[in-house]
Amino acid sequence: MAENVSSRSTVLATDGLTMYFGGLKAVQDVSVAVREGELVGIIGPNGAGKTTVFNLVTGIYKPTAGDIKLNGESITKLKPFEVTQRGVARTFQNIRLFPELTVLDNVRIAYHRNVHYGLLSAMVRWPSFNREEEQLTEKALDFLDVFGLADRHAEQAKNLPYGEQRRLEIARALATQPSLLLLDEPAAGMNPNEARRLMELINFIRERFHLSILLIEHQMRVVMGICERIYVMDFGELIAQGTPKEIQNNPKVIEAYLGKGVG
Amino acid sequence: MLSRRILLPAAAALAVFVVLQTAISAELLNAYQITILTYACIFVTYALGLNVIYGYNGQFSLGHAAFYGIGAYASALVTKIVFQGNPLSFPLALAAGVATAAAIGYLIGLPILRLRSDYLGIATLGFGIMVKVLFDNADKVIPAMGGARGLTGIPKLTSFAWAFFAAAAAVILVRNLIYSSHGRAIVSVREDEIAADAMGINTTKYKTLAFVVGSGLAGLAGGLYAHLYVFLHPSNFDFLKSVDVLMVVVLGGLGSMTGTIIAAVGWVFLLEGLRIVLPQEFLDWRMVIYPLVMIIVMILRPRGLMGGIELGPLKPGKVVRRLKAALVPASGKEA
Amino acid sequence: TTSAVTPAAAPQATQAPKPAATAAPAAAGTGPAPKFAYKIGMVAPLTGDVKTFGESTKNGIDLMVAEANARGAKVTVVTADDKNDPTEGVNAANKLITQDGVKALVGSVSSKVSIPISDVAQSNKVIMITGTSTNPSVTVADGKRKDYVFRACFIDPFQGTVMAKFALDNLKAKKAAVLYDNSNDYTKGLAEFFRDGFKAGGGTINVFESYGKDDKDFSALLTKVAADKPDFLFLPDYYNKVNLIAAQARQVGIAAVFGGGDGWDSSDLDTKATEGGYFSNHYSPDDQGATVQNFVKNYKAKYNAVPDALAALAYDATTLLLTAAEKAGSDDPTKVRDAMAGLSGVQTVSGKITFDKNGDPTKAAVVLQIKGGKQTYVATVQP
Amino acid sequence: MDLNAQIVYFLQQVINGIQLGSVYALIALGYTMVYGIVRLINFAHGDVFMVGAFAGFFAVSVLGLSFLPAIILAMIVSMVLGVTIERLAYRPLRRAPKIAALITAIGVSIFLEYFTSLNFVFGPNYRTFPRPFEVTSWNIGGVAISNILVIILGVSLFLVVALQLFVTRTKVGIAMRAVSFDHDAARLMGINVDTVISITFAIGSALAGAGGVLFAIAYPQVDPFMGIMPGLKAFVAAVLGGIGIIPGALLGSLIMGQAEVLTTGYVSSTLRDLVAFGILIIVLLVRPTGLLGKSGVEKV
Amino acid sequence: MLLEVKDLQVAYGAISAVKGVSFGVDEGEIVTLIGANGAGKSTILKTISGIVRAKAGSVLFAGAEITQTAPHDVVKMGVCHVPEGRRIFANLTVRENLLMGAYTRSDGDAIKGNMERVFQRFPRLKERLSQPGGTLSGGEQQMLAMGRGLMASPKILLLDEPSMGLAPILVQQIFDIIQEINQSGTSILLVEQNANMALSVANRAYVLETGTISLSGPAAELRANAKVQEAYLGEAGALA
Ligand SMILES: Nc1ncnc2c1ncn2[C@@H]1O[C@H](COP(=O)(O)OP(=O)(O)OP(=O)(O)O)[C@@H](O)[C@H]1O
Ligand SMILES: Nc1ncnc2c1ncn2[C@@H]1O[C@H](COP(=O)(O)OP(=O)(O)OP(=O)(O)O)[C@@H](O)[C@H]1O
Ligand SMILES: [Mg+2]
Ligand SMILES: [Mg+2]
Repeated sequence: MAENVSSRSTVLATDGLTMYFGGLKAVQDVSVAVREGELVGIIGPNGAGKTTVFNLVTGIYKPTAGDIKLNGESITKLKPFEVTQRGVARTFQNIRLFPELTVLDNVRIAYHRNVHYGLLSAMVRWPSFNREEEQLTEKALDFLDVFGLADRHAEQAKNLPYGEQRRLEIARALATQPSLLLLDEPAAGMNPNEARRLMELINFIRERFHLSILLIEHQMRVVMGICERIYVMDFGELIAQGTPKEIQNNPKVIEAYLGKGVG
Repeated sequence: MLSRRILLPAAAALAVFVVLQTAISAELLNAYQITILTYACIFVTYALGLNVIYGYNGQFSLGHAAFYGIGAYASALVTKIVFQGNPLSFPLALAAGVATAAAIGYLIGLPILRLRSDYLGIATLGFGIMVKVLFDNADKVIPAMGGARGLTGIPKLTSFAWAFFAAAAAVILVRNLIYSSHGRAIVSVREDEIAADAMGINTTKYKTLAFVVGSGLAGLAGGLYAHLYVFLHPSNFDFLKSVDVLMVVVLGGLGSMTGTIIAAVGWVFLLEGLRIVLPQEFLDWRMVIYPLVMIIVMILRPRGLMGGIELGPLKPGKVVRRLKAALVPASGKEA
Repeated sequence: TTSAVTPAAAPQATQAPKPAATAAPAAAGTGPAPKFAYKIGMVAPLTGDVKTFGESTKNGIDLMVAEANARGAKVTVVTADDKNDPTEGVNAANKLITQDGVKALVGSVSSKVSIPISDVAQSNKVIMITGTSTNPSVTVADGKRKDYVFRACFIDPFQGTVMAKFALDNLKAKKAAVLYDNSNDYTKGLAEFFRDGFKAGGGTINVFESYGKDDKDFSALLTKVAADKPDFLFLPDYYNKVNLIAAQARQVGIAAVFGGGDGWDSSDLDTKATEGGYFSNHYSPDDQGATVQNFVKNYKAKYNAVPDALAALAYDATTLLLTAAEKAGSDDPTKVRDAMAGLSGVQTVSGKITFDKNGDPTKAAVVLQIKGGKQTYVATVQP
Repeated sequence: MDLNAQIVYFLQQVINGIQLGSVYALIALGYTMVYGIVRLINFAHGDVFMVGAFAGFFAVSVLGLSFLPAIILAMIVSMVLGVTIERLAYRPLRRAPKIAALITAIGVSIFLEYFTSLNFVFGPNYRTFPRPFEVTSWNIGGVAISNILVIILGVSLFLVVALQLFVTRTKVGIAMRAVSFDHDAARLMGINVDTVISITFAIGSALAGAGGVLFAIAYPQVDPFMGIMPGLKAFVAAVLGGIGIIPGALLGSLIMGQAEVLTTGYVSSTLRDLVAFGILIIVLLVRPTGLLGKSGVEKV
Repeated sequence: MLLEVKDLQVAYGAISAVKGVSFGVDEGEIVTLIGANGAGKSTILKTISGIVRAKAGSVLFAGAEITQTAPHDVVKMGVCHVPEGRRIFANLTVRENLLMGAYTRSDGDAIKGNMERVFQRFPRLKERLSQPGGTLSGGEQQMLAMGRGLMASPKILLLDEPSMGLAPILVQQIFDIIQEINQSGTSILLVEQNANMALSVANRAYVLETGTISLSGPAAELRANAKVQEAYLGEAGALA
């Protein structure tokens, strides 16, 4: 898998990313890169700043310093929706679905930026509206199919069991048609068996949709199992990076994060 | 597909209209009853506007009456001053009401929709009170607006048919909007603004859009109101009127068009019904009984009468899947 | 309720404009009594923050109807509440006319309600007479006379001008200040006509300021007034507001003479704070004339309260209506309208009334002074 | 006006503003307290305030009580009323969306206004409030400062400090804030949520009662609709300062008071509300959670 | 039995989440409940602590019926529930959160002592004493939730997925702490997705499948059970 990663073009690159909350250094001089088609992990102790990096990349927080480039273009100053429109999608550590809406609508909303019909043709139901609406519904159902959720399309999102909510969130993120997908602890709350199936799914969609993926995860089975490269953060700073093997044997990482039992 | 979507609701609405209009033409209904029915239709339009803003978009507004008032005054001035009471100008007057209210909704919405929940409510409340003060003193700038004396001499142009078709048009337009991608974008903001943003929805744009649509509907209702009651007074657009419409929308069920229609009509009928039913010596109990009814309804149906439920043509369309093509990437870019 | 205005006992009785006429017979004495079934509607704010005005109005109407019926009339009253809201007012009027089939409307209190009601009455060709709505637009709108609509009170221009003249001529005031309710056309109207009259007569007005209907704190305004040191402070609002303003004005040391309009007329006026002040009114309770004395006596007997201006004017409005109906001999609104327009010199509590071409009464105003806690007659001003 | 007179005039207006602001603060504190804990814009608060003022009215005029017993009686009456309202109209909606309780609050507000204005209750009349003590004022270099101002400002300041300490330092106070955030989690801590909410309403309503009496002493008139406007203005003041934040209620109220008074004093009273609400909107645009509100970047 | 659940049935409206479950926790025991997402584990804990009401069946604590007891009274009896998803008070500081954990206690010294012990276990919390709970990272919040639960010195601790979202080093710590707490005399009912770890610290275990118990027994035994291994432990060697 990892043979000529370095020759692929860089999708995401952060440069000296820094974020302070008041006096608290949440992220300090973090530079990470994700190349095309790569699956990169970020690990680190709780509070290390991993989620904050995601929030910075997606424009939810504005960095105190540093720059974020997507395919070579700076996206540091963009609003979150603009970042998404450039092809970055994400899931949230605490699942954030549209709880009262149906599973289908959750996905259709994500597909919104592909819609061409205007407001007026929606209001008067122009023929082009119906055509497009049918198409986008098909597409949305396709995404749900991938995640085995098509049968539940009419269910309210909040009524799904936890695991399905996680899957729906990923499906929804994919529906924005990203080139880069950020997953924040997708396996949290899953048992090892479920986590393994999730891993397979992630690998599958990466190939299927030609994605680059940046993944935060605490379950080492998942991280070590599917990531090509891993960044390790602690106290807001990068303390190590490398292949899973390298990381597992890095004493700094073992001390700060993995503990003696894993490895 | 197309025909069913448009014709079904249209036919239903038409049927209701024909029955009522026949009763009116046959003089089975007296002027009072006709006024009440007309007012109920106007209130539907008015409340529907707030439902778009609050019910669907989740933006708490306590100043909806301001837009009702802006629409009312704008359209009244157009008929009275620009067209000197010419009845043919009525559609233009209504359009002016809609346009003015929507434009002001845009201008005010752009900055204040950044605020969240109750803070937004208070800001819109403040806006509403400012508009009322402006109405009170408008005669200093435009004498015809009458200020606290009120604006008189508006021709009576609003008939039941006008109000009904305006309400029906409003319902259909809102329905079509909500069940479209733009509508879903509006609703996603209510559900979770951060998630909506992360889905590439320009939340500012859709909040503004909902606010403009809602204000425009209030403006339409205001124009109809002005030409039904033929007299405008600033006190008709004060804070308490914003509260009235908020109550109606919540009692009907946020995000339910059916609920808004039922609650708006029910609210008008309840207040007027009490006027008829109560014995002469208990007339002042009307305003005592009415809030009690509201409280009881709310306690019995905390999500409103129709919370989250739609009936008939207002229901979302069924999802029919034609080809079962699993695992097909949706984007065109893989080709 | 401390300052009982007891006209009968008023020591200044000698100043009364008219000497006591023949002693009035009991309740059932003279007065209109149409001898046919006459169904009239009353629109008044029976709920809301001016409910108390609505009740006075209702009392005035009910008293007149009871007296007429005691004389053999067959008048029935259907009441409807307008909450002091134009929309509610129209609905109430519509209901009375088309649902209950009344032939005439009495009411409402505020012009903002009476104006839209007058349009309903006019378009349904039903008589309407309001006791207290002083805005010119009630009877004439945009130059068009609503010929079914009448009123029993004088209109804003008259009263405001009366007080301006009075302040200039009788009090020799040079500088006046005016505070009024910005959202109430009654007080706004009085204030503006006072200002215009006062300035036209050579006076100066530096402070012409408004407040909101629900304000309780007037210190900022009054500090402004105090700094201006006017001779006369015109407060053309209802007694409840005047009580608050006058008391606070004295507190900040404003020495000006206070003045106001008929809104002051109430037994609830704070006579301590307004002591020495003048206000224009429709009648003087000192008036020893039978009509006034009978009205005050009967009102007190029935409601155990002293009538205020609202009650008196509602009573008068009903008197005028029933007089016209009796003259017309029919409840037909058109006939009553013609009879009404032809009325002349009808003796009412607020004076002898003749309608002008606009359906507004021409009658004299009186100026009263609060003196020693009582209302005292000062002058009569002819229109 | 010469310069000296202008300075006196300015100071007098500032004093007027402080008095108006302190009055708003009395109401705003109860408002912000209830909002801070229950997240409910308790629209009936202004009406509880009105009932408190009436209780004071009857205490003084019928029972002949003096200031202190009257205000205590008013506080007890309001407290009972507030807790009853919570019990009957808000508690059944504990698990419902917040807006449902807001609507019943509006319903309760309308009910209290119209019910109390029935003739056999308080009646619709505007009644003159018999002051239990005389208003006197001290003249300091031409600027008048009344004892009412001193009392109201004193009470407001005292309440701000007392409430702030209560909410941040006492177990019940912290529990209130815990409840405001998550009922179920609070229950799991052993907190009786219903009791805590009742206490919140009891305190908030008692404050309204005290505010009602002080208000009626300052502006000696009571009527069933007297609570609407002060209630609304006070709530706006609380938002201006940062709703739920106790010192913010005082700060917001004082700003509102000055804005209204200085606009009246130097521009025109007509523009008073325009300026006051204009300031509100501008402040919110700059600081979307009020002056002292935490500018909360949401943790995602 | 310290805690006994008999024939418990719980439903959310029409959805039945727990369909007749019986089990118990003895004094001094660690008992774990494992099962897939949506099996009803959290629901059982919520029913014990009283924030969800049972449809049928009963819950006994120290012999007393607590099925209908209000949550705050259940806490007073010595049952402490650390809920899933942390549920810390975002608007309260770390310190205030901990104080709320000790709400039912009034002994100031004991509260102080408990707080010190919490800081020993979670030094990170001490660093952030006056930071609002809402701004803590996910893992910090989990620590706070645990610490808060310990503040009440409960007789039994109900832990709902305490290791969720924690760094591996912390997961180890958490389980160490769980054992430590247990050794100092507190019984523990542990709900976990991390079945490996849960089974390694527990005395006994129950496997929950869509609202019913499908397997139960000593933890070591279940750990060796092939079915459990396949369904809940994942294949061995997935790391490689
Ligand atoms: N909005 C905020 N305000 C204040 N502090 C914040 C905010 N967001 C994050 N922090 C702080 O920044 C630090 C990093 O938080 P972050 O959520 O990025 O951690 P993380 O690495 O994702 O941890 P975990 O694995 O536990 O989720 C934490 O100490 C957190 O308290
Ligand atoms: N408040 C609720 N309303 C409706 N259904 C609910 C509610 N809470 C839980 N459920 C449903 O009850 C069932 C059991 O849920 P529960 O949370 O107890 O599962 P769990 O075993 O704890 O799962 P997880 O591992 O995901 O935490 C699920 O099907 C869930 O969807
Ligand atoms: Mg995180
Ligand atoms: Mg669970």
